[in-house]
Amino acid sequence: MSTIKELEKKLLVMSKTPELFDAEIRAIKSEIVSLQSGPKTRTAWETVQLARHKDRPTFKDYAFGMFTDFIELHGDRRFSDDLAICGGFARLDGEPVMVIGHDKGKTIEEKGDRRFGCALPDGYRKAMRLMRLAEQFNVPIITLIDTQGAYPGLEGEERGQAEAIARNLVEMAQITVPIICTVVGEGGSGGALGIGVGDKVMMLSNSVYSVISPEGCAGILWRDNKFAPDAAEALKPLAESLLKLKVVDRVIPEPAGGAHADHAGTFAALKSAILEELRPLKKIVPVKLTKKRFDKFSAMGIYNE
Amino acid sequence: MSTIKELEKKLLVMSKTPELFDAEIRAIKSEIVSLQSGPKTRTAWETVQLARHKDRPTFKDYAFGMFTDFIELHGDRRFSDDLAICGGFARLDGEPVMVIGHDKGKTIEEKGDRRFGCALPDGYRKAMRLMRLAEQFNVPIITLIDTQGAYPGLEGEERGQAEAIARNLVEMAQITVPIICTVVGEGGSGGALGIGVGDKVMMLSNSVYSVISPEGCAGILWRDNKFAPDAAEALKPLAESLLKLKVVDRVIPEPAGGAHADHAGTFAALKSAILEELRPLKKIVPVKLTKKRFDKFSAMGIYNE
Amino acid sequence: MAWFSSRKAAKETLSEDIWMKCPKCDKHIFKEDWQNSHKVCPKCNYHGKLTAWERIGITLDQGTFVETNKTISPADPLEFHDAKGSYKDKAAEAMKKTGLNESVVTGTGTINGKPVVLAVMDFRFLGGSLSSGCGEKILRAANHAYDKSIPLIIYSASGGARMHEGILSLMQMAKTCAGIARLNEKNIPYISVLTDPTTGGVSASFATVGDINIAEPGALIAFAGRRVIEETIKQKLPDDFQTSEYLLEHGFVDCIIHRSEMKAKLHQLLSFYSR
Amino acid sequence: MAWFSSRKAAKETLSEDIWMKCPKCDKHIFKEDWQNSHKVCPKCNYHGKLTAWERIGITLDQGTFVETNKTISPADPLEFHDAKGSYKDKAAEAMKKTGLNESVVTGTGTINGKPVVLAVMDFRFLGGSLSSGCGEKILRAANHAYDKSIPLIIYSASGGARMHEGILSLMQMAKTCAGIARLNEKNIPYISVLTDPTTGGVSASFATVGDINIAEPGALIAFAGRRVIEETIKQKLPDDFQTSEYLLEHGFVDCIIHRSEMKAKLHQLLSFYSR
Ligand SMILES: [Zn+2]
Ligand SMILES: [Zn+2]
Repeated sequence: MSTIKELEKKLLVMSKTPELFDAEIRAIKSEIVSLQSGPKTRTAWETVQLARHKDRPTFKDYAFGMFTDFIELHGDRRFSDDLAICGGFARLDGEPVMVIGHDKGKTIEEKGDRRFGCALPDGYRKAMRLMRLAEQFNVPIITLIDTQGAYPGLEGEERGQAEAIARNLVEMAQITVPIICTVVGEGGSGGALGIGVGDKVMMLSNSVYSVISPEGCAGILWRDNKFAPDAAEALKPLAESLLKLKVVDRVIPEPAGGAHADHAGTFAALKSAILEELRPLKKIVPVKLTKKRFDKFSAMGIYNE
Repeated sequence: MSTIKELEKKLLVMSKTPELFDAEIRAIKSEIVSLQSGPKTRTAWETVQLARHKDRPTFKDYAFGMFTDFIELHGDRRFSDDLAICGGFARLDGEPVMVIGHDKGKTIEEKGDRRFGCALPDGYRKAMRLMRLAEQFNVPIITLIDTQGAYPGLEGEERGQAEAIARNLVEMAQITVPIICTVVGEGGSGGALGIGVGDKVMMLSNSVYSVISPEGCAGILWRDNKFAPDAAEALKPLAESLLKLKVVDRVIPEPAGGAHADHAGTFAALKSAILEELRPLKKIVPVKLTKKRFDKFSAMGIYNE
Repeated sequence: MAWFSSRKAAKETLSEDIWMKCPKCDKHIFKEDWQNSHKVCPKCNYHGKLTAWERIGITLDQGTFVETNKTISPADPLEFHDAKGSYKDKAAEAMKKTGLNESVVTGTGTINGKPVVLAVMDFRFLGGSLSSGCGEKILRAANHAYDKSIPLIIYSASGGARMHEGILSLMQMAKTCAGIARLNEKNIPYISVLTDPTTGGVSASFATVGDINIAEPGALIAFAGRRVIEETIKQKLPDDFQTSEYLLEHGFVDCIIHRSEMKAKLHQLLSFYSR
Repeated sequence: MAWFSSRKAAKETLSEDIWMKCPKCDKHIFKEDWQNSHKVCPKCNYHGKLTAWERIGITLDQGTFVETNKTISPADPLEFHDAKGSYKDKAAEAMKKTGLNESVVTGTGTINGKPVVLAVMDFRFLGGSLSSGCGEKILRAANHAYDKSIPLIIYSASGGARMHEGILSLMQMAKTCAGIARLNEKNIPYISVLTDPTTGGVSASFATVGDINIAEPGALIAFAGRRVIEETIKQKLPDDFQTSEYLLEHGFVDCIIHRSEMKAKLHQLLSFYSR
């Protein structure tokens, strides 16, 4: 929990050899910006509400608004085509990529078909199939995370929800093309992480990312869902916290008023952040890329020893 | 369709450098034996009946009678555990292997559970999982083929029977440990081939291997199932024919009276054949092994040009 | 309804040179429309069967196709005869009728400038069945793609294995898939386009293991026949059973693409391959 | 029924030093039987929970276990407080109660002479929850297996991620799986043994991606809780839902092995690894 002064000192040192500290410099700058914005007037619980705002861009908004040439690819080649996770080839400022994300849907009917972006095992397996396809085509992978969590149902347990997510965690560690993950709304638990293992992990400034929903946590630890605001505070699911805990590399400020109020501005901010992160990643040879990804996730966690 | 004399000439040439023609010499010897046995008194249709004989050894008979230390492994890690295909680690004369085969079952209840050895996509996917496990453990794969065909049902189509078999054909071509496949009873169409792509493909002398069942063929080309004996004759599904067509590398003579009359004798014959074929295969480096397997299947087929 | 009746009567008196019936919905359509849309019914969107040459014509850039291995033709390894005659005669008749030597035409060409190796099956040739010759041509196409690192596109249209060649036809499934496997290892894209019908041994080999599987709308794509299944399970099957749409829902095709957009989409997909 | 009543009465008067009730079937069983069978009920085959040290005792050859990273213990990165107090206090209490520093014990040893790296979770320590410390220890165990090319065995027993460590506990799922991924690349066997209960974030990470997944009989293995699911789908769930037997049927565990045979089977499986 550094002060702005401390951060500025670090920045000064790093700025002498910016080619070595490219990512760190950007991360520190984000952190300073977030510290400068002064004491938050918004509570954790309010941000959770914002992250769930019905007018925030959903996957298809990004696919067609931020990318061009999006060509959707369907199916897990095993059982079904789970629409709660959507993906396909696309271009970002001309760069070919594979974009994959949770799709909450826009109309009532879409929301139903997509279980509000809560995926079944088939969705995670489809995502992995597309990632392997990206690897074969040698294009980077961009994931957009926006889910309350994996769908808790009979079908999901039957077809191995746990195994499907775990398999993705293993395989994402092995993928030999760059992976950039961004939490654009709700980052809910294993259902979010199932497409969240990247070389860079980013968050939009009003998004949240948490091991359990505040409601779920309150139900267990407070024995009553109505303590969700307390749980939200305790879980520290906001972007700045995750940046400090080094779980997230970069926070992308949303336009004034929030992403829901300005889709175009959000696309512009996210797009330029992705492109900026992508450039150095594309230069790294595959074996070094996976090694760095391994090191990145190896370093996560705080414990005494 | 060579004469015995021609084959003997070939044998003479090859015998000068047996280390180069190890497999060919054995194949020619089998062919001579089969030609020497003179005009067959058994029709194709009679052999089909024999291949289906209810007392022939089934998978579990082999697993516990021919192998030792059999440890069954279950499941496709996707949807189910299809008992129509069974597999696990085992030892053959002390050699560690992965043995996989169609299991028709022995009791009425088992036969029902196993759809008489007609597998669902889950069965083929389980087989592939076990083959990849064998690759990881660096042990050879032994498959025992005995099925009328893949199960033709709603479930199978729903979960991609076609894709599951096709995927196995692709992946078996890539497996880096030796694969020896033996048709021990019925080799029925794609359902048989789905675990039938090996470095060596063998048949027990009373087994059959065919692109379609005689009944199915008669129904289509004779417009009546009762012409099955004619179709059986036309399809040439007997071991000697497959040896001549170079689809099969070796025919293993069953004990007098047939496999159904002498399980122990059958196990002994098959075991020594597998061990004999395995020895040279184990010396080949992986990249050469898959290249040879590719060349072997590339050479199959007869056409004009 | 006087207007309707008279219009209908008028149609019936019109020449067969102008009108035809859609093979699927049975409605009257202009022959010209049918041809202009490359055999897609303007009323029901039925995608009619195309010959290999028609398909090549609407897929590749004009004048770029170079045929390969055109002399490969059926042998008769089993000396196969059935109730209605010999395989030799059937094959000769198919060759005469179609002007093709086998059930697949292979070669190279470009799609909006992008080089591809192309194999197109023709259902007219013994039901597009997979024979030794067909398997050999597809393997050689895959090998060509492998050797030159050019993407492979296969259009399937087949009733399955050619049983007149017995076990050798079954082995073509393993043989073609061995070719596809090598492409995987070298990361060379293989796009499979499934057209009506793609069934049996072809669906259970190269047709369903594309890196990308594309289907035309409404195509029959199946492993086992509907009748066989109904006999086995003694139960009615869903209406859309074994159609492109059914396979999309069950996760086995990446997308369904209308014939009029196929070339553009193939080009778009190929443009993502950057090795 | 006089005999029965008197017998029952006799039991009730017997000392608690000799008799106990099975936690599952509630029947009276001899404490000695329970202990001799390593907490398996002789009446209903219920496999009771074992401590990490009990598990190590019945798995490894006597005297071969060398513990690693035993000093790793929980920090409190979020300064987490809930209605019932602070995480700091809870962790301290768990350490005191169990004598462990974290929810997993790791180390090396041999199984009938075969060297293994072993990680055993202990449900008593905050429900076997996956924390930063637990994740770190499991990763280090995997790294040890990787560096020395020794097979890894992990016994899972966990209610899921330790939410008191917030997002960091979630990240342990990715972290441990990254360690498993490297073993795959080097073909080093990883055997996962799922014991009662293995749920949530542990089932959705290292526990279900063993090269071989073994379960003890009757263990609860689940991603989502039964209650959550019943609330979502408003429908009764099957009786064996989320048990070892259910997972076997659905293809997610290789085999279910009785505690008394576990060591022998582990040895048998390891003996097939020949690199
Ligand atoms: Zn029509
Ligand atoms: Zn009990």
